Amino acid sequence: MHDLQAPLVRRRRVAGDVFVLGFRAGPIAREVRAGQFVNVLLRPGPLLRRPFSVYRAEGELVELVLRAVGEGTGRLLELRRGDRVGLLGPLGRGFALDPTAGRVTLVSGGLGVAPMPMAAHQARAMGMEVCWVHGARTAADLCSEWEGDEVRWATEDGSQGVRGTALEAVPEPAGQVLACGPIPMLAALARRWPEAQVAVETVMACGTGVCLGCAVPLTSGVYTRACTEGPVYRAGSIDWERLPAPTHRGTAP
Amino acid sequence: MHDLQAPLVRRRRVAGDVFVLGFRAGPIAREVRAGQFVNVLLRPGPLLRRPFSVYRAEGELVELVLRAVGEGTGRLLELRRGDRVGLLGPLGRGFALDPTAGRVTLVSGGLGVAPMPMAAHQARAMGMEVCWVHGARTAADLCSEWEGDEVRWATEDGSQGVRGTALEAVPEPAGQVLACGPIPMLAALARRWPEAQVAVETVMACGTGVCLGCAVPLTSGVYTRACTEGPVYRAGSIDWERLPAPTHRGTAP
Amino acid sequence: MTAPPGGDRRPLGVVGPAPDWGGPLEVGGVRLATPVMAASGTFGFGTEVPLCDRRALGGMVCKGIFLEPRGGAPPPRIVETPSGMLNAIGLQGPGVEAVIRDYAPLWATWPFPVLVNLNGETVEEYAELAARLDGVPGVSGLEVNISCPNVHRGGMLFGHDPEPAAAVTAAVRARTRLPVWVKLTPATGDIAAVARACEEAGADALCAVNAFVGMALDVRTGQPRLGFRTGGLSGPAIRPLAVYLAHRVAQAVRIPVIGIGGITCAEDAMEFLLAGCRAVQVGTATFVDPNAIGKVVAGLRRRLSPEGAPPAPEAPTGVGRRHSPVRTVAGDRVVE
Amino acid sequence: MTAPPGGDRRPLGVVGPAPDWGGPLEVGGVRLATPVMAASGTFGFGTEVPLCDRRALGGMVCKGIFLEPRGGAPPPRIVETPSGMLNAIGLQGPGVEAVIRDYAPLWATWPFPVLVNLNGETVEEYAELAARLDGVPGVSGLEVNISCPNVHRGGMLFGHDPEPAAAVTAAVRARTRLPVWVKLTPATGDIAAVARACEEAGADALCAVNAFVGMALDVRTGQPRLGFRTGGLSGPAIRPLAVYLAHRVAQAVRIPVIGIGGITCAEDAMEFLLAGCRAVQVGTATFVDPNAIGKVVAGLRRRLSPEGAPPAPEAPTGVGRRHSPVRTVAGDRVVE
Ligand SMILES: Cc1cc2nc3c(=O)[nH]c(=O)nc-3n(C[C@H](O)[C@H](O)[C@H](O)COP(=O)(O)OP(=O)(O)OC[C@H]3O[C@@H](n4cnc5c(N)ncnc54)[C@H](O)[C@@H]3O)c2cc1C
Ligand SMILES: Cc1cc2nc3c(=O)[nH]c(=O)nc-3n(C[C@H](O)[C@H](O)[C@H](O)COP(=O)(O)OP(=O)(O)OC[C@H]3O[C@@H](n4cnc5c(N)ncnc54)[C@H](O)[C@@H]3O)c2cc1C
Ligand SMILES: Cc1cc2nc3c(=O)[nH]c(=O)nc-3n(C[C@H](O)[C@H](O)[C@H](O)COP(=O)(O)O)c2cc1C
Ligand SMILES: Cc1cc2nc3c(=O)[nH]c(=O)nc-3n(C[C@H](O)[C@H](O)[C@H](O)COP(=O)(O)O)c2cc1C
Ligand code: FES
Ligand code: FES
Repeated sequence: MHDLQAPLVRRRRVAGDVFVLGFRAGPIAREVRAGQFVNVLLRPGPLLRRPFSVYRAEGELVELVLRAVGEGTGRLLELRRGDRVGLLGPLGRGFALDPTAGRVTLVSGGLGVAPMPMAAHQARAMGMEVCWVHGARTAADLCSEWEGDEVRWATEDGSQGVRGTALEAVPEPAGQVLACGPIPMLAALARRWPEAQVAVETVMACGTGVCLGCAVPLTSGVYTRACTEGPVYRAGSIDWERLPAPTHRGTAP
Repeated sequence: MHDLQAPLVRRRRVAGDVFVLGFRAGPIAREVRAGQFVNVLLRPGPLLRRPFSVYRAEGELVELVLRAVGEGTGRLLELRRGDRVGLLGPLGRGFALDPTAGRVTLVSGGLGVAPMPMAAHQARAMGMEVCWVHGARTAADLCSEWEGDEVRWATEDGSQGVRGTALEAVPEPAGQVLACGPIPMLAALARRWPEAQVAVETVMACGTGVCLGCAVPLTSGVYTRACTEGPVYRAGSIDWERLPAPTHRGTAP
Repeated sequence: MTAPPGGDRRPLGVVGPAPDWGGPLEVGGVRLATPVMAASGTFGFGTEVPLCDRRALGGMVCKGIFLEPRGGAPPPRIVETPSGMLNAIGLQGPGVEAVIRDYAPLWATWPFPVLVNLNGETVEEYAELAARLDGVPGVSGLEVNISCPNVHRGGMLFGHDPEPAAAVTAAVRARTRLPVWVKLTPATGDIAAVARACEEAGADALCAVNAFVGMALDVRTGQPRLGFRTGGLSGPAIRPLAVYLAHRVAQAVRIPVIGIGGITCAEDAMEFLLAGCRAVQVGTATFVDPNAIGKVVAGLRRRLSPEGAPPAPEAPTGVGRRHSPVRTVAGDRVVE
Repeated sequence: MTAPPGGDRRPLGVVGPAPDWGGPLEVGGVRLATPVMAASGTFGFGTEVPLCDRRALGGMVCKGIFLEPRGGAPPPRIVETPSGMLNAIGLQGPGVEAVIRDYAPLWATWPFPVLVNLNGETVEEYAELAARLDGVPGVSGLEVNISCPNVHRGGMLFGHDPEPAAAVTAAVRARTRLPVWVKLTPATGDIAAVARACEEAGADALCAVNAFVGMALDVRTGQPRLGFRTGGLSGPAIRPLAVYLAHRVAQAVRIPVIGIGGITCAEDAMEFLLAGCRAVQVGTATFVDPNAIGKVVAGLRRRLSPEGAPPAPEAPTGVGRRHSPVRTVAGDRVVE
């Protein structure tokens, strides 16, 4: 784990209002695995850090993908090249790829794309065949970047690919399933593929296992920490009824 | 009075760590008089606005002069061209020039230079002869810009001009005396020239006369509001013993 | 053992639906143009605040006054703190006679109601103030301040416990026909009990809350940074505490509650309204943005108007109609 | 009428001189390596916080425990607020047996003392916990939490009034030879009276303060944003309130006071020390910067070291030697 002051070095748009930010943070870039995250400190900015999955790690660069939904994300998208943020990471337990499965299907809804490029990359490096199924509200919201041997799209309005959620576009046999996206999508996915690995979001304070703020309820009745035991879980292990979606209090809808 | 979003358009250094920032704020630039101030809102930034004298007003530009002493001033000096701040002003009652005096002496200690260029400019426009006496700790801290018919310097270490405070460098007869600077200097000046006009600093919340936070104790026993009845006072009217210097809680010494 | 703060530890009742806001509303005997008022001490006597959209003002509470003029506390009077400020003004101001002579006639011509914030060192002083203001044109109501942290005698002393709070309320009630609002202090072990006592003593509405007592030290001198040593903390920092206390009060009484504390934008105001308040007051935010109230009201209009309101989510309690705002409009957050 | 919060309205006594800090210090029966400790609930059981300079740690208070393991409160458990956060963790944790078995042996090998934060629903539960921990190697003291805002029974209930606070303290005192510290809640009408009661009941030190009760509502659903509905407010937002309360307590008792609330940098810590505290605890800041304590201590060292200290300004009370820090070192402010 590292706590670095990382300068913004690049930025590009990958969907309507979704941007990728690349920060120079070599030690994190070299260690991070798919599904892990960093906790970002903004100064001036809100009190707490903001957690983000690592989208890509290339050489010295750690890339994040986001849209502005509140104060922290808004400030991140206002950064200019050279501006520094605090990056604490890599944090959490990422995806555990199973090369014996031969094939992996990545299922992402909306900003759930975040951990997928690294997952695709790692899976292919292990010799797995990668199919990426990505869903969004409409064509303009689909991420323009993808990786893998095959990609499928789904849009709620049918403007590109299958009409519906990413779930409905998953080809069978799916092989190993890794997923990230809105909680209702993940809960539905858990019913169909309880063995899938899902990356979930909870509000976090520390990101390092100390505060117990990031409780994820399991069907076994206990809470675990999304930042430490998670954010990746076996889909069937989560008590989805009791896992609230994080709420925003920013200026975005 | 105007409340504007004003972009930073220029910036220059005028002494060791002292900078002049120029913001585009035409309506304020056109109205402001020497000794008046603006209350500056920084977002993101601290809750309250920060008061600053107007250093110069040229065309559409309002210039402020400052050094970083805490969070607000620190952030102001980090602004880049095009960044906007909220400017509320012009506020307060400025200097009242008396052209019948014929001659005006501007006495400034340290950042007390702030209201002087406008005062010099106005006095000369009224046909007065202007002598500016400026003191600082050492030569490097003296403001490199001055205006008027005559300038005299004073430094505590004698590195430039008279050794001592600006007070010790004032030539007699001084004519009308306008002063701005540290409270001890102004208190001493009040003993010598009770009729002098001095611009004082107090902590402020609103800057517009509502909160009563900027109390300046007068010898008559009442408090007045620095933001409304001040910040310019007759030197002899202030109860200097009971006027505390604003304290900082920033990161600067 | 008195009751615990906020009453008992049973889970709080569900929060209320947001109010219907179609036009002027009647709150505690006062007709407000909008549910957003200016808080005492942050709007002077109504003549000072520049650039404020006065059509947005639901009403105004003037700076706290005593019977006699007061000089106030020694400077420094203001210290900024993280997302907040400490103030110790010490209720500087003209006495009641000057208010009646200089301001009330003006107020009588204004389109929004003005309440006078009453302060005293004894119950009798409050009562006397009430009597003097009774029937004065321009005065639409009284806000009894039993919660000022910045005076040595009286003030907050009356607000800590139910009995003295009720005594002040009853004494004021007995001497005026004007609506009587009582402004509560957070500095009590049981704000619900104080609230109930004021209600029983005849208050028409309760205002929750005044500033919280705090202190800041100058580490260079080792001395307090305020001339009065301690001060009242206000601003966004206290909002979560104020929402909780206002909600406790709203649950404890039947009379309307006016929520106060750290409101800077429509979303902040909505929290108090959903917590059970009928109206809110904006204080510190006005120092930062003279038109803070204008912006809060504009934001509320967008939220509470039929077009702004989303398909109402299911109201878990089913109490009344629910205006759940969904469109959070960027740009109406003025400070923080 | 109970005494007003913070005792009476007489002006506060002058604040104290900053402590001499040459080396390890003895506070309430515990030998601290530095005056800066980790606050309960913000440092887990001492094994979780990465990247923290452990040589800086004066000591640590572990997460609050009960006799039995507890599941904690339903999510969401955290809400950010202006310069603060609300938490409602609900004292999730292993019971005392697991602590004795899994952590105490580790603690025994550490260079800094560990105190256990005790919680109970009845006086007897606190006493039983104390008895179980008495003599356990690795446990250097007990911090009796009569101030947790996030449990339905017990917790803060005991902290509101002098009598129950004293009862818990006396019961714990009777069952252990370990140093007993009592952690006070701000949610009381008279913190000085509670403090005195705990001192008389045998406390070795007092910790002031725990989090303040607050609430935040989701304006989209109209419901509380925390699963427990209310939570404890911590972080820089509460610092001015905590400094005031810690100062009140320090004035009321002779035993040492440990200041807690919103500390993020050396200057913040100095405020509590000057207010009369012998040591401080850092909580929320550790979430933001895992090495917050390391930075606070580094800053204090610069301030309190002979080279860092300025010519001492005149001490108005003349009580003891005065270390008035003047050099405010840029860069040691970690959060806000
Ligand atoms: C492990 C993890 C990985 C994430 N990866 C990504 C990513 O790759 N891309 C992306 O855009 N977002 C990601 N998020 C969500 C992201 O953290 C939030 O969008 C962000 O914190 C919002 O901050 P804000 O200040 O803009 O919003 P505000 O609403 O102002 O934030 C207020 C508070 O709520 C918290 N919060 C709000 N929304 C969320 C959320 N969805 N999840 C967690 N906390 C939230 C904030 O952290 C903050 O504490 C991830 C969250 C987690 C937990
Ligand atoms: C009428 C007036 C005119 C001023 N003109 C100038 C000027 O031209 N150039 C300049 O450099 N400074 C000027 N000042 C002082 C300037 O306002 C402060 O330096 C500034 O507010 C410090 O903010 P900060 O966040 O950097 O410091 P911090 O110490 O972090 O500020 C904390 C709080 O203290 C207040 N404060 C701190 N120092 C002062 C001070 N000296 N006066 C008033 N409030 C203070 C801040 O406004 C804020 O509320 C003027 C002050 C007043 C009242
Ligand atoms: C400078 C200042 C002066 C105040 N004066 C009064 C007063 O005279 N009477 C009163 O009842 N409240 C007074 N208050 C308290 C406010 O009315 C309000 O209750 C408090 O500031 C919390 O609201 P806010 O966070 O929106 O400011 C004052 C507050 C401030 C900041
Ligand atoms: C997430 C969290 C958990 C906490 N858990 C405990 C606890 O178990 N026992 C306790 O006495 N205090 C607990 N506290 C309170 C802190 O120890 C501290 O008193 C409070 O947070 C104020 O300090 P701060 O502002 O530095 O955080 C907790 C605080 C937080 C933020
Ligand atoms: S975020 Fe603190 S324990 Fe997970
Ligand atoms: S700063 Fe508010 S009255 Fe002067």
